[in-house]
Amino acid sequence: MPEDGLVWTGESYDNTSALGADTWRHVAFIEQRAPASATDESDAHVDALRWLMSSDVCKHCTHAACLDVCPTGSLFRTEFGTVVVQEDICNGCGYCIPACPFGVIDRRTVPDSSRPGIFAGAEDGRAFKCTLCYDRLKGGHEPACAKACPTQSIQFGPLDELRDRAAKRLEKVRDDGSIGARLYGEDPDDGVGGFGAFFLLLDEPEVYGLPPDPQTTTRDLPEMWRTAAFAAGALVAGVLAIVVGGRE
Amino acid sequence: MEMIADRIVAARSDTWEATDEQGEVTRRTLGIANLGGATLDNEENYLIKKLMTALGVVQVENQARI
Amino acid sequence: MTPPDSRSAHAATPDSYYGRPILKEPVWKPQIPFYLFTGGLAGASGVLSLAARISGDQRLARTSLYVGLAGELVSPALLVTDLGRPERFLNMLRVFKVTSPMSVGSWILFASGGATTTAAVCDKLARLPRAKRAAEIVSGVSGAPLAVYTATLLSDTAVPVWHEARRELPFVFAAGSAASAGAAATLLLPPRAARSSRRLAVAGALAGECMTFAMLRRLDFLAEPYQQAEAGTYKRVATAATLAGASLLARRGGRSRPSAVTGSALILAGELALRWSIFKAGLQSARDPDYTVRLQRRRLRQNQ
Amino acid sequence: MGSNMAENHPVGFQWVVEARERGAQVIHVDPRFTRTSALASQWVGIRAGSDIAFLGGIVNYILENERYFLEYVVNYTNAPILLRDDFRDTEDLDGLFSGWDPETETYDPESWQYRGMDMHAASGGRERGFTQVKGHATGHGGHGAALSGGEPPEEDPTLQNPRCVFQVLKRHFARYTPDAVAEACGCTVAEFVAVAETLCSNSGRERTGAVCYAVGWTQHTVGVQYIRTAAIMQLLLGNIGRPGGGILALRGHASIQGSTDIPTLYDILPGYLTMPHVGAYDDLAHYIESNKSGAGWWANFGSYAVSLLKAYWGEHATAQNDFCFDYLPRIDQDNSIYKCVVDMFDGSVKGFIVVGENPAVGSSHAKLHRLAMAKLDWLVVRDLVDIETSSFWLDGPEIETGELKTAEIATEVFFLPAASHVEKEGSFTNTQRLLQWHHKAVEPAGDCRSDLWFYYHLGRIIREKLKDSTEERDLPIRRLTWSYPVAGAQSEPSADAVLAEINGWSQKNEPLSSYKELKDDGSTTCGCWIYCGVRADGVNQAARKKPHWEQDDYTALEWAWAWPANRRLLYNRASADPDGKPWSERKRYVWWDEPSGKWTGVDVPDFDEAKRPDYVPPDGAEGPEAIAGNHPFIMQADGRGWLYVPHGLVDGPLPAHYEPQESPLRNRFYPQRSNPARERYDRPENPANPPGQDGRYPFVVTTYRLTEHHTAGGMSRSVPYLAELQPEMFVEVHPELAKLRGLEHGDWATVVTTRTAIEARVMVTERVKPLDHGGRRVHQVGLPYHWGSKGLVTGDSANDLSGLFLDPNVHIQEVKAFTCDIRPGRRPRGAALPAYVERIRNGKVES
Repeated sequence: MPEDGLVWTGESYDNTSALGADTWRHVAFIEQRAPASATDESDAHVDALRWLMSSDVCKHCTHAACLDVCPTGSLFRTEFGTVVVQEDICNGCGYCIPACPFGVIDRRTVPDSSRPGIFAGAEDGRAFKCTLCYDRLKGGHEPACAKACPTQSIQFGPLDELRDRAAKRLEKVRDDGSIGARLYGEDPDDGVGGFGAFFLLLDEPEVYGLPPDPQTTTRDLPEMWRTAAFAAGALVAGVLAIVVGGRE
Repeated sequence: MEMIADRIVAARSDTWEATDEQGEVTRRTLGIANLGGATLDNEENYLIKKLMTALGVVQVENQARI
Repeated sequence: MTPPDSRSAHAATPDSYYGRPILKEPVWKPQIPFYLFTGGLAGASGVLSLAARISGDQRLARTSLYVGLAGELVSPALLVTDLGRPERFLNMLRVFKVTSPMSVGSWILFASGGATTTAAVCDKLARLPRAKRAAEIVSGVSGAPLAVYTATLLSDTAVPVWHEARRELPFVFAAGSAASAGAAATLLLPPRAARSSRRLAVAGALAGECMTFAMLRRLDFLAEPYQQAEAGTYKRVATAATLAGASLLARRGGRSRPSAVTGSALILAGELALRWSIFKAGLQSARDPDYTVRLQRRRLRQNQ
Repeated sequence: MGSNMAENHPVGFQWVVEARERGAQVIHVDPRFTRTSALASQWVGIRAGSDIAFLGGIVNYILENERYFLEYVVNYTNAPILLRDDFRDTEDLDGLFSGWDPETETYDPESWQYRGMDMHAASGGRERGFTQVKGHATGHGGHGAALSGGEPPEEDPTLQNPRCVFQVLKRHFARYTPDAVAEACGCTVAEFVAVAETLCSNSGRERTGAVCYAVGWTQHTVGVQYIRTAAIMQLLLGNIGRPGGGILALRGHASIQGSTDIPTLYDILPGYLTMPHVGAYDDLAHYIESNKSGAGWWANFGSYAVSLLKAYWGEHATAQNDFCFDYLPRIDQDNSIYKCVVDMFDGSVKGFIVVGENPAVGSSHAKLHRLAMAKLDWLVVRDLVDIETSSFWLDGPEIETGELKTAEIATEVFFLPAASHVEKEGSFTNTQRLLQWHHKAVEPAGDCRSDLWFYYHLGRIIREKLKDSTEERDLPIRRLTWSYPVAGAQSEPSADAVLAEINGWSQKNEPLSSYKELKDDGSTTCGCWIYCGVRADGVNQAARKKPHWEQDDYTALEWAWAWPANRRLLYNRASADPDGKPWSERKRYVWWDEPSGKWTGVDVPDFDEAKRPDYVPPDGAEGPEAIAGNHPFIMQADGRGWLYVPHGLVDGPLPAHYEPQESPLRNRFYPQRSNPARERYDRPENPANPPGQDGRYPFVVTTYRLTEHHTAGGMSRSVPYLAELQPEMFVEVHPELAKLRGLEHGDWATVVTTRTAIEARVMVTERVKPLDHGGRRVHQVGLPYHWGSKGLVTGDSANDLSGLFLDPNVHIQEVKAFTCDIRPGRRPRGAALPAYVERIRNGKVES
């Protein structure tokens, strides 16, 4: 994947800023004062700083809006339960982009650059996002991010197992004083049916740039189709009423 | 490589110190220096030190100093 | 990527990540708001044409058929050029997915476009009357969905001001497209022959305004993007033009051709501006993480 | 402390995280809040350059509150040993030790010795910059002094004698009270006490604590004494030679450890053997006699030295010709790189070969390096990409300012592309002394070649050119053993063959398996005695890759190979009590097994396998036999851990807090401000910011690395994936300082010292905090140092700001604490830059 801009953001250590078509892994860095409740009373320093760090990937939602709305079937669910774009089919309609409640998927626009050694070109036009290393999974490996992470902050495995591990971890983190800790996306009953990749956060999701209550937009689609049918009916009825009914 | 070897031989010959002012043996050249090694393999460092010592080059240093 | 605008690395505000959007802004180009208009115009014209045929108003039926044809021909061109990979536009018809309004819409447009074109060709060549009749029926039947599905397409996204407008938006589009179809026919017909279409235009315009008003009212704080920045400008233009056009048509459209033409043009312009307003409001609301967060926080509170 | 392990040693830091998960307390003491602090149980922010005060405070806390591990201290350290009566401490002499000669600005360590011992320093030059010759050698692994019988003459096991080390230590550190620490370091008393208490309560029989440090400790004018203070703390707490204990130096490159073991350093030969000095030795026997120790493993110095000479000169090295000892060049001055660069600037160095290093960005006072290189006849640079060092003549900062003109630089520059570690095979030695072999994954692209290739063929060609020479000076090169098998289209020499030479051969041409087999009669060869055994049985032990989960013990002895003798933990005899029993079940590691009459455990015992714990050396014993069964520190002549260093350091037997060369504060502890023995180059090219608070350079600045870049950036600024993660040079300032100086987050600022000024984007962040020192508020500025003029992302180099002020023991520069000013806006361009720096130096620019 090419670099997507040599821009200093000033956002602490984060120069990738957000997931996108050219950034499939992003690490949020948040510098803040530790909440008073998070520091033990016997703790020597009262105005303790803390850094929140969370790596971010595509959530691979159980009910994935991007996949639902894709008109070409280019987005599909793999045998591993992940959601992947088939780039040979994608025609760049762009519908998946606003459908994603996390702002993950995007159309690739590689910036032109005269500098050598950097991939550069015109707009690619297709949609790209994190595949959870579909190629590696097919080869029997874990995703590159989980493999590379030295502190096992990124783990890969069967969801149930990970949920168990996460619950234990959460308990420990809370016992250690981070009462704001919570799991994000582990609940199969949430608005997207649970994430394929979920997170342990120490503060509200929006602090990390994540939506607090993401929902699969297509969950409301039956209702929307019904409304549309009513509206279409009303249109027909209205026209008929005026044109046919209004005959003199 | 030939050019570099020529320059080493010449610089060594120009700056050779067989003895110091008191007549004590020095057997060295201070006209050549070699820097680097911490990013190299042990085997490479071994050849550097061996070759430079045989050439009488004592100014052999690396990043451990930094 | 935007340059740093916060005052320190510490400036991760309590409710956003350095003010960065949570959602990605849609990448759709200006073709899309234009299509929202042309698709609606084409669809409603198909309905109008069929209705006129039923009522025996052959002149109106024929005019609307050709208005519809124009819309049906322009729309795919707009859509194809909007694609990131236009050469792959046929992939739209690779599958039919009811979960994807765009897929459903593509098929509707395909059916409607085909029918309208067939009907228009038969009409022009004055041949195959049965086929023409069948095509007109298909065109009329598919017209309403064509006019309305684009609202569902917008609503079926995570964009707050679109998704939350899902109950009203189809009606806004339905009424608006009726107004457009009526206005377009009125524009082309002499006042005498345009009585039905004129009434449709006025009624559609008024209904559209009412629905838009109701929509904004229910959207609460999410109405802000519709009223701010570019979307706000388009919105004001839309309301002014639509109401002025409707008023002109209602008062003098039956008597004066210039008034009819002006009034119709104003309504068409107003409807186009409304589509732009809705489109821009979506982009604006996606850009600001606050709308996403406030909406979802409210939902969480309500669900507790 | 002195390390940002999470960011600079992330792979090793996983084990710290793992330990924390299992209940370990992780403390981070550092001027900056970093990712390490974020993951630590406790962070204490202190002023850069005040670590000795902090550690000294802990030592005092341990002593005052009697928190030391008494049995360990009495038996395993030199605490009971009595010192000479003429020794005077800093307490007595206002911050100086006895033996100070203001004339030469050096110490005579005579009075620092143990009572009744004659452990004088070896002969050698005493001129400025090359103080005690022995000091240099010992800086990299001290040889003991002449001592036989294993016991010093006088000791007091009750620790009550006022002249014993323990009492001296107590008096010396008494002034490092919590209040004094807080004032000097800028932390609170509570923060300090919490750290001290955590350390104390996690040490003893059942528990151990480890200290990790990196260049945050070494890059000071008192760097060695920083580590000494930690050593005292750890010895008092009984944390050396035990599992979970120790002082761990985190090295900055793949093989910094390796490049000191097999040194590319001027003052030692492979295996920390002393480089011979001019006029110091009459012959080989004298050299050996002067450098060996009576007791301990350094007693076998002769075997190591002769085996090395045999490895170098093979059949030509015979007992008759002193094994070619005369072929070794002699040193009589500081030839370390900074001195060398000063000489280069003066024009005495003609040629310079730089391999895998980028001094034009990475060395302190990089500007002086570039000016010096412009005076060379020729320069050879080998690196993966064209770097600032090879292009200083074209686009260096001095070209911009007009201080250098491309057309006037006569230096002939050769740039040779180098193969990376994946394009060649060989071994690296890591922080843990573990030699790990890496295999070649791909052939080097294009003209890239390994450095092994370069030096082998360079030597081959030089030998070819000199083969008919009749010059006496060419004998060493003509007679050098220099035949290594080559293979492939590029005639790549075999790294394995070189490793085999390093390992050494017996007389029967069989690979040696241990340094104990080395002989001083010329019958063995060995290129580096401490690496002897790495190819035991002819097998490359460094290439073993058996994962720990396939091994019985957590020490995983079958993964790679650690020197010496595959020991993972040095001095591990200390993990058992004097009787040879584990201090506790929980901390079992190596112990005496009475039935088998051997030391055993989960590691290779670092002790004579069969030496009983109650062994007492007979009178006149020498070498390892002179070390008692209850003295674990077998490399030391007295077998003990040194709380007090009677010999080997040039700036004092005990650590004392001295301010950095450039500091806005006076010394809180002594009238003596900075390390009196620090190494300076007082010349116009190397000006210093004035000390104290005169307003011109009021802020403390510290430099550091980022995870995303590799030191001077040659390996990372050219890689788009890394460059995009840290694209621009920035400077960290606290919101308060930003307000004071009118700095805006994201805008530009100019950081200026008396040497030059650089520009950087402003990062306003609380990760650097202002500190209160007894009412004085001191602001700190943080600067990463990775950028230069080449690569995908460019920027000014922080090392242009710093000067040459060095630790006298090891010649390491002080870049972790100096002073600066910071002003809003970009720096002036071209010739206006030196003029601007000059105006600020003269106090002519309003702040």
